[in-house]
Parts: sequence; C-alpha cells; structure tokens
Amino acid sequence: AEQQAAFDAVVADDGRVEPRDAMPEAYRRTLVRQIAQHAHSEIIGMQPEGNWVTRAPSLRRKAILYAKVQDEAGHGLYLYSAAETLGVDRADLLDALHEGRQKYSTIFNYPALTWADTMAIGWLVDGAAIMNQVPLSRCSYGPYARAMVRVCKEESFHQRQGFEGMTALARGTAAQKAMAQDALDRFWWPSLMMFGPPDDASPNSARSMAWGIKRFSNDELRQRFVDATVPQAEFLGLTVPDPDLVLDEETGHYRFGTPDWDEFARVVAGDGPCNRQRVAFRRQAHEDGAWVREAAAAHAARRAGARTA
Amino acid sequence: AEQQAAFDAVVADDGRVEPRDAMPEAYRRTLVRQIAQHAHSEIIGMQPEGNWVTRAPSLRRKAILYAKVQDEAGHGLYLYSAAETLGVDRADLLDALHEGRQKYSTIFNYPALTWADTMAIGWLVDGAAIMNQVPLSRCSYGPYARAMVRVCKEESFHQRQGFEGMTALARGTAAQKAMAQDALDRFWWPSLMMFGPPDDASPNSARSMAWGIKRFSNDELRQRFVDATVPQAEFLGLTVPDPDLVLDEETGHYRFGTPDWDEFARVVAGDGPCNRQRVAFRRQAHEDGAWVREAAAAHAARRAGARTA
Amino acid sequence: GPDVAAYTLRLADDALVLAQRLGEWAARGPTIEEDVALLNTGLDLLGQARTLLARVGELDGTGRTEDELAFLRDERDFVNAQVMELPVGDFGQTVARQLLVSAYQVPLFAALTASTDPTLAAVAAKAVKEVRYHLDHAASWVVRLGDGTEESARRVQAGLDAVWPYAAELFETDDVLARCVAAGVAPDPAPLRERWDSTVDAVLADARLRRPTTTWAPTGGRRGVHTEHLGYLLAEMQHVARSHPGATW
Amino acid sequence: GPDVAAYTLRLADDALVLAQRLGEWAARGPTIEEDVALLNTGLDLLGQARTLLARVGELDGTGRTEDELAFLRDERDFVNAQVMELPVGDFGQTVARQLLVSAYQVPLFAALTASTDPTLAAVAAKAVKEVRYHLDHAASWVVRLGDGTEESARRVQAGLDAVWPYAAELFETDDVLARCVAAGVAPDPAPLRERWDSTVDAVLADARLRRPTTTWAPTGGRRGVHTEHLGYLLAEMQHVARSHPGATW
Repeated sequence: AEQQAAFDAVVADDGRVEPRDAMPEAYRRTLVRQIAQHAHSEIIGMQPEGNWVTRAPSLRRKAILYAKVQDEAGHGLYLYSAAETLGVDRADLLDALHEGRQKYSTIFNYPALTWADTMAIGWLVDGAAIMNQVPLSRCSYGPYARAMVRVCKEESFHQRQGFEGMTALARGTAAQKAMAQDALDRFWWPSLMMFGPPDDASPNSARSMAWGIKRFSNDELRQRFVDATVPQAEFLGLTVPDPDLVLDEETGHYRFGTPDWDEFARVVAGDGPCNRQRVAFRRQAHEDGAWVREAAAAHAARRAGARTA
Repeated sequence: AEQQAAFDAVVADDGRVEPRDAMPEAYRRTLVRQIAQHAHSEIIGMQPEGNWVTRAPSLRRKAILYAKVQDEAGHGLYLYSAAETLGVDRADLLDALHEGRQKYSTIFNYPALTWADTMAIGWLVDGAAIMNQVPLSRCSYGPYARAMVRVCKEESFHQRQGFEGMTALARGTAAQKAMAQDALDRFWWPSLMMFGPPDDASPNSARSMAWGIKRFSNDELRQRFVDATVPQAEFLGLTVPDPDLVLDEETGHYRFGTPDWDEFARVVAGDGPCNRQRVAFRRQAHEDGAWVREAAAAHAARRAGARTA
Repeated sequence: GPDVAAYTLRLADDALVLAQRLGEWAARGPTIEEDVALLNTGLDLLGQARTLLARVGELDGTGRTEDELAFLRDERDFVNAQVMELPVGDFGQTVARQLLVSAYQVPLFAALTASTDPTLAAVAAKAVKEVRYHLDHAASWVVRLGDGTEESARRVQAGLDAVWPYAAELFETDDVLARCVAAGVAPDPAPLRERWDSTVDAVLADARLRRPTTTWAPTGGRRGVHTEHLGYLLAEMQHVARSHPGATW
Repeated sequence: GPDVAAYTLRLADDALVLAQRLGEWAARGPTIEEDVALLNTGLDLLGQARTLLARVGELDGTGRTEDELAFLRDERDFVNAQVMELPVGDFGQTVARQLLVSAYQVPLFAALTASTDPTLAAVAAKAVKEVRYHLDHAASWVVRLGDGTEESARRVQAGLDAVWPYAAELFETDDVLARCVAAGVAPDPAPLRERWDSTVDAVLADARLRRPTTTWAPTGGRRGVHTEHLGYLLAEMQHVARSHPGATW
C-alpha cells in the first residue's frame, strides 16, 4: 500500500517511474505489452520499406531509405531494451511476435506496391507515429519516455523525407503524380486507423491515461493528424480519399468520415493483406539466423572459458 | 571371335549395330561415354538459356526460347534412353555428371550475359552442334543414330531462330548491334573449340572413325563450320574476331587463326568461368528434387501393391 | 467494348504471370520429364497470353501490341489474380497452385468456347485441351506427393495451405464481370466454383490431403492491387525490354 | 583523363554493387544488431559509390549524373569485380565475402589517401575509417562462426570456399591500372595483395578455418564480363528508374 501510494504520487506529479521503483503489476504488464508492440512494429515495419531498398529509383533516395530502415532496426533495439528494464527478455518477446501472441501496428499489414507507397509510408505512417509518440516522450515510465525522445527525433526526420519524396512525385511526370495519388488513396484510411479504435470502443484507454502512459485519446490524436496532414495533401495537389472531409470554419478542425472499423478488426485479427507474409518473413529470418546466434553464444562461452582457465 | 567378325562386318558395311547385337566392350564404353556426354550437354545447356526465359524482351522470343529449352530437356531424354540401351542407368549417368566423372560440352561453361548471347548460342552453338551431329545420324550404333535424326531436325530449327534473332539485333538500334557484336566476340572462339582438339592432338578419333561412330575429323568439321558461318556473320554486318581470317580463293575455304587451346584445356579441366556454377546448379536441382522422386517411387510401389493385393 | 477488353486483360494477365513463374523452373525440375512438363505448361499459358493481349490492344482502342502490354505496363496496371504471382516455392507448392488454377481454368475455358466474343471463344477452344492436360498433370503429382512419403505429404500440404486462400479471388465478381456475364461474353463464376470444388475435393481425397479451412480470402488483383511479389517478377520480366525503348527483337 | 575516369568507375561499381547486395539483407539479419550492421556497411559503400560516380561523370566528359551511371548503364558497362556481384548466400557467405573485400579495401583506401587525384584522396580519407570498421566487423563474425559450432564452422568455410576464387581479381593489373599507378593516382596492387594475405591469414587462423587452395581465378569484371548473377541484380536495381525515363525522384 505504501508502494502504491509512492507510485501514485509520482504519476500524479507527472514524475518518472524508474525500473527499480515499485509499480503495480498491471502497470508493468500494460507497459510490457505496449513497448513490445511498439518494438515489434519497428522490426516488422522494416519489411515493406526494406522491400524497396534494392529498387529505389535514385541513389539519393536509396541512401535515405537505407538509413531509414537502419534507423528502424535501431529503434527496435532501444525499445526492446526499454522493455527489458521491466524484467522481460527480448528473445521471449520475439517468440511472442513469431507465435502471434503479441501484435504490431496494423499499418504494416498493407503492401508497399510502388515507390510512391514507400514515400507515403514516410509521410503518413511516420507522421501518424509521431502524433502517437511525441506524447509518449512524456510518459510516466522513464526508460520508455527517453527511448521515445530519440525515436521521435529520427521519425520526424523520416516524415519530412517522406513528404519531400511525395513532393517530388506530385511535381513529377503524370505517371509519378498518379502513383502518388494512388498511394495516398490506399494508405490514407489505414493511417487513420493507426490511432486505434474510437474512444468509445477503447476500454483500456482511461486506465492508461490515469497511469500517465497515454496523454491524449485516440480520437484526439486522430483529429490532430487529420488537421496536420490535409493541408499537406493540398500542398501536394493530391486528393484525400474522403468525400466527407470538410474544414469546420468555426472550430478550425477538419470533419472527416468514419474509417472502416470492420476492416480494422479483420486486420487486427490477422486477416489483413500481409499479416501472414510479415510474420512468416520474420520467422524465416529468425530461423535462418538461429545457427548464427548459436555460434556466437558457443564462441563467447568458449572464449570466456579460456579467459577464466 | 565370331562375334567380333560379325560386328566388323556390320561396321564395314555401314550397317547399324543394335542393342542386342554383340559389340566390343571398348566400343560400348566409348559410346556410353560419348552419348552420356551428349545428354549431359543438353541438360547443362538448358542453364545459360533458361537463365533468359524470364527476361526475354518480347513475348514471341520468350515463347521461342521457352520451346527451345523444353526441346533440350527432350533431347536429354532421348539421349539418356539411347545410352540406357547399352546397359547403363540414367541415374548413374547423372551421378557421374554431378560428381564430375563425366563431362559436357565446354561451351556451356561460358556465361550468357546478354540477350544477344542467347541468340548467339542459337546461331553459333546450335550451328556447331549440327555440324557435329548430322554425321552422327549415320553412326554405326542404331539407337544413337536414330536419336540424332530427331535432335538434328530440332536443332537446325533452333539454329535458324538464333540467326533470325541475331539478324533482328544486327538490324536494330546501335545498342542492339553492339550487343550482337559483343556476343559474337565472346562466343566465336569457344564455338570453334566445340569440335574438340586439333586432329593431331585427338588420340581417340582414329578408333572412333574406324568404328563408324565418327565420320569426319575435328579439323574437318571445324573447317565446315567456319566456311558456313563466316558468310552469315558478313550478312549480319558483324566482324568475326579473328585477324587471321581470310578466304582462300583457290580452295574456297577460309583460313583462320588458332583457338587458344590452353584456354580449352583449362575449361575442360574444370576452370572455365561457369563450370562450378553449372554443376552446382544441376546438383542443387537434383538434391531439391530428391524428395519428389522418392515420393513418386513410394506412391508407385504402394499403388502396385494395392493392385496385386 | 471496354468491358470485354477489361475481362480479356484479366485472362491474359493470369496466363502471362503464371507462365513467367513457371519459366523460373527452367532446368530446375526434379526430373527431366518434369523440366519438359513444367515448361510445356508455361508455354501453353504464354501462348494464351499472347493471343489475348493482342486482342486487348484491338478492343481497348489503344492499338497497343502484346509486347507493349506485357513489358511497358506498371505493376498497378496488371489485373491478374494474385494466386498467379505467388512465388513458385518448392515443387509441392508449384503443383498445388497449378491444381487450383487448372481446376478453375478447365470449366472456365469449356464455358468460354460458347462466348459471344469470337476471340475468347477461339482461344478457349484451343486452351481447353491444354488446361485439361495441365489439370491431369498437376492432379497426378498432388496425389503422388500427398500419398507418397511422409515428407512429400507434409510439403505438398504446406504448399496447398500457402496458396489456397488466394483461390477465392478467381471466383469473385464485380461490375465488369457482371456485365460480361450478362452479355454472354464470360461465364457466371458461381457454377465454376462448384465444378472447382468437386474437382479439387476429389483430388485432395485421393491424395489424402486436408482441405484448408481458412476463411481468409485476399483480393485486389483485378483492381491492380497485388502482393509485394509481383513487383519483383515484373522487374525481371521487363528489364531488358525497358532498357531498350523502341527496339525490335 | 580517361584512365582516372576508368579507374574511378571501377571503385564506384565495386561499392555500388556490393551495397546493392547488402541491401538484400534488410530485415533478414540473424539479430537486430546485425540488421543495423549490415545496413550500415551497405550505406557506407553506397555513399562511396555516389561520390565516385558523380566524379566519373565529370572526368569522362559525358556529364552523366550518378543516377544515369547507376540506372541507365547496361550490364556490360559495369566494371565492378565479380566478387561484389556474387549472391549474398547465407550469413556465413556474406561475412566471408565482406572479410575478403574489406581486407582489400583497407590498404587500398589507406594508400589512396595519397592519390594525386584529389577526389580519390578525399573519398579515401573518409572511406578508410568506414572500411576499417567493416573489416573488424566481418573478421569478428568469421572468427565467431569459424570457432563457434560445428554447423557454423561448416557453413562459413563453405561460404569462404565459394567466394575465395573471386578475390584474385581484386589484385589484377592491366594497362589502365598500370598508367594510374605510374601517375600516382592508384596504388600498386602487389603490396596490397601482401597486406591482404596477412590480414586474411590472421583472421582465418583465429577462426580455425582452412585457407582455400584453389588456383582457379575467374576474371573479367574490369572489362565488363561478369557472372550471370549481375544481370538479375541490375534488373531489380534499375527497373523503376528505367520505367520512368526522365523522371526526377
């Protein structure tokens, strides 16, 4: 009870809970699940873009994409480390990913079919991720908050590069412009779904907000994203694929249509276009790498033995 | 002795030795080696061209190449069957190929790097093969002679298609013409080497000629090939890469330079550009297919058992 | 009209993309007989694709040649069903996919022989014999592998499981197809699906294989939305042609 | 002059083609740390390639951009050493190749810092630190795998055996190189080869691996004669760029 009171005080004070601090088990479990899901999203998110590293149409874009995918691997590393401060093991988290016991962001279950998709991912998906994550850099769990600071900085760089790449397409040939519009058409709604279900269908949100893990509701963040992104689409001369989209002059916010929450539910449940492919690819990489990890462990053990002998 | 006399009489008469006829063991062994090498050449020869089936630049050419590679598999089948009439087993011959105990034509150890190479292979390599093989359709061993009739008919079709494809390139854009010349530059000398070493360095030729397996010497066939092919190159507006090439007005034959027989020896010995790749690819395909062959055998045995039960 | 062109393009792209996949088997078959058979299947499909593509260029008013349609369209312009573009996988997956595709093409082409479009009817008259052979061949292998060794049963079941969800797309309908059905250009997919079910079920029973129960039914190919595999296939297929604009081969 | 352009293009193509191969590892590494490391190596090489290609376009008088050189040249125009284009194979083969290449690049770039060509000297000054890291990283893995488990020793030895023959080409000389050496543009390959031998031998000894004894030394890359693998690599790399002539990205 004393520990609970200390925890409550830190959270109420907007302070930081650190790994050695006492914390409620439910808080710890929620954080593990959320940080792991976040880490998995970075790792799985490498696939749709990694898919284009070898096909990027200019060397400058290739280098930027290369670096972005590398950053995502790096983010995965920070985030798994942050999760490990909560007493779990990266290998176990990866097993949970491979066995479907833990999730990753639904957005990565949509295919990156064209170069424009890759740019749209930078613009929209990283844009949405930043909306979600900037508040997390003030979250109540210290290691997660600190990881978020670095992740957000890099992702905001990625988002700008994605937008810049979309700009090149939108200002390009007719085929490039069509490719850009097509990417927006396919990635717009899935991007809105990245903020999660509507507030009235998000039962755990209130508790996460009380714990200082979540700072804004799903619908608040979604509104921010729309407000920030629609003018960017207009700047690009692209059409947001939502006939209900309209600027409410009074509030200054955009009103917009309802995402297809049935589709969202299907993708969360595993039936998106690429769920099976993403997990199978990840498992294959993990299995293909097993002999390497075993060798590294055997070698380290042998050298350690030699040093102590 | 009586058997030997009967065999000698058939050969002297230009008759056909059939599988049930008595034949000298050395004759049988020579035929097995030669027919197996010929079959292996068909099978290995599928690789440099099969390599271009998925990349052919027009659908018509793709269909022609597809059919050609299919014909080569068919030729392999006839030839392994012809070898099997001599009391050997296809599986053993393939093992000998995979283990490097039997050879295939050196020409397939050169890479097909461009579309023009594929056309040059049709024109030059099938052209040289026909020169070698037409006399074999009159060879003393019946099954081999009959297989050759069909093989030669199809190869002469392939040769015409290759020449036609080279013509399209030679009449095409500057890049296509350069590609055609480059292919001729790289495939000319290896094609001349397909007829084997010079007569004075070909110790087994005399015996094969006495046995009615070989009808013309290596140098005779090489001369025929040069005489037939140089005018074709001229028709294409391409330059044969031999500064010593000259038409001898008296004899009507072309005089030409000496192939690099050291290179030939290296390629025969296994050190050509693609020897390792060709055999490794073939072995991999064979190993990858082992479970399929085992399943077919197991299934056939089970169904046979069910029928007799 | 445009509907017939759109429908013909679907058939053409189905054949072209699967022919391209089968071409990857060149010189890699488990036996030389299978080298012949796989290439033969691919060559038949390529022949179908060529006639159909040439017809599309006439029907849609663009005058595009078979080569312009094959080599100069971008990924989002291809309208093959996704099942055609899936990687070849091992021999088990290859014959499993071929079973599912050929078991669809046999009743499809049989019905198309009565199409009100003369080109489709003519292509179908020739193709129906070809795809019957493909079906027999694929079915015989699925049975041999399913009822072969433990390893082969495991592999062909895995191949079947991997490609199965994509078969549903073959029987989807949309406005273009509905209008083609109404005009007697194309057959109604519902009875095709029944024929397909009974053909496939009989083969799976003979092969002692399990019919997958997944309800996941990925789709999009007819609208040009594909798997990430198609882009690589097109890169390989189109590279030489794209590298020499305007060239004749 | 043309010799410096030709020599610079060799270095550029070496870096570009190997960077392309390393990019195939994206999201496929045995650990996330290795995802980072493999991409890092590839990114360094890509950076070297870009500076060098841009310089080639100036030196050879064609004014071609880095992208024109990367995306619009045909296979026979690429002058990378063949070792760069070999398939990635498994992780063992990837680190074995990287060891052989980086052990060559470390003394090469160290020497090139003194090149009379200012661009080469500047690229080398930056690259020498990068390739030292690549060498350390590859060597540490070759040792861990060679002196790891039975399986890892077998695999890395097989990978080493597969790539080893292609290393000889890195130390070949020809007229272009001889003139560049004479002009102080490029270092003499003979002492590089000695450095390479001692570096590699030390790593192999530490890894308990066998130094391959083959005398087969395939060659041709510097004349644009490659293995059959390069064509597929270029098809994938160039397809989008070739599909949109004149586009800016």
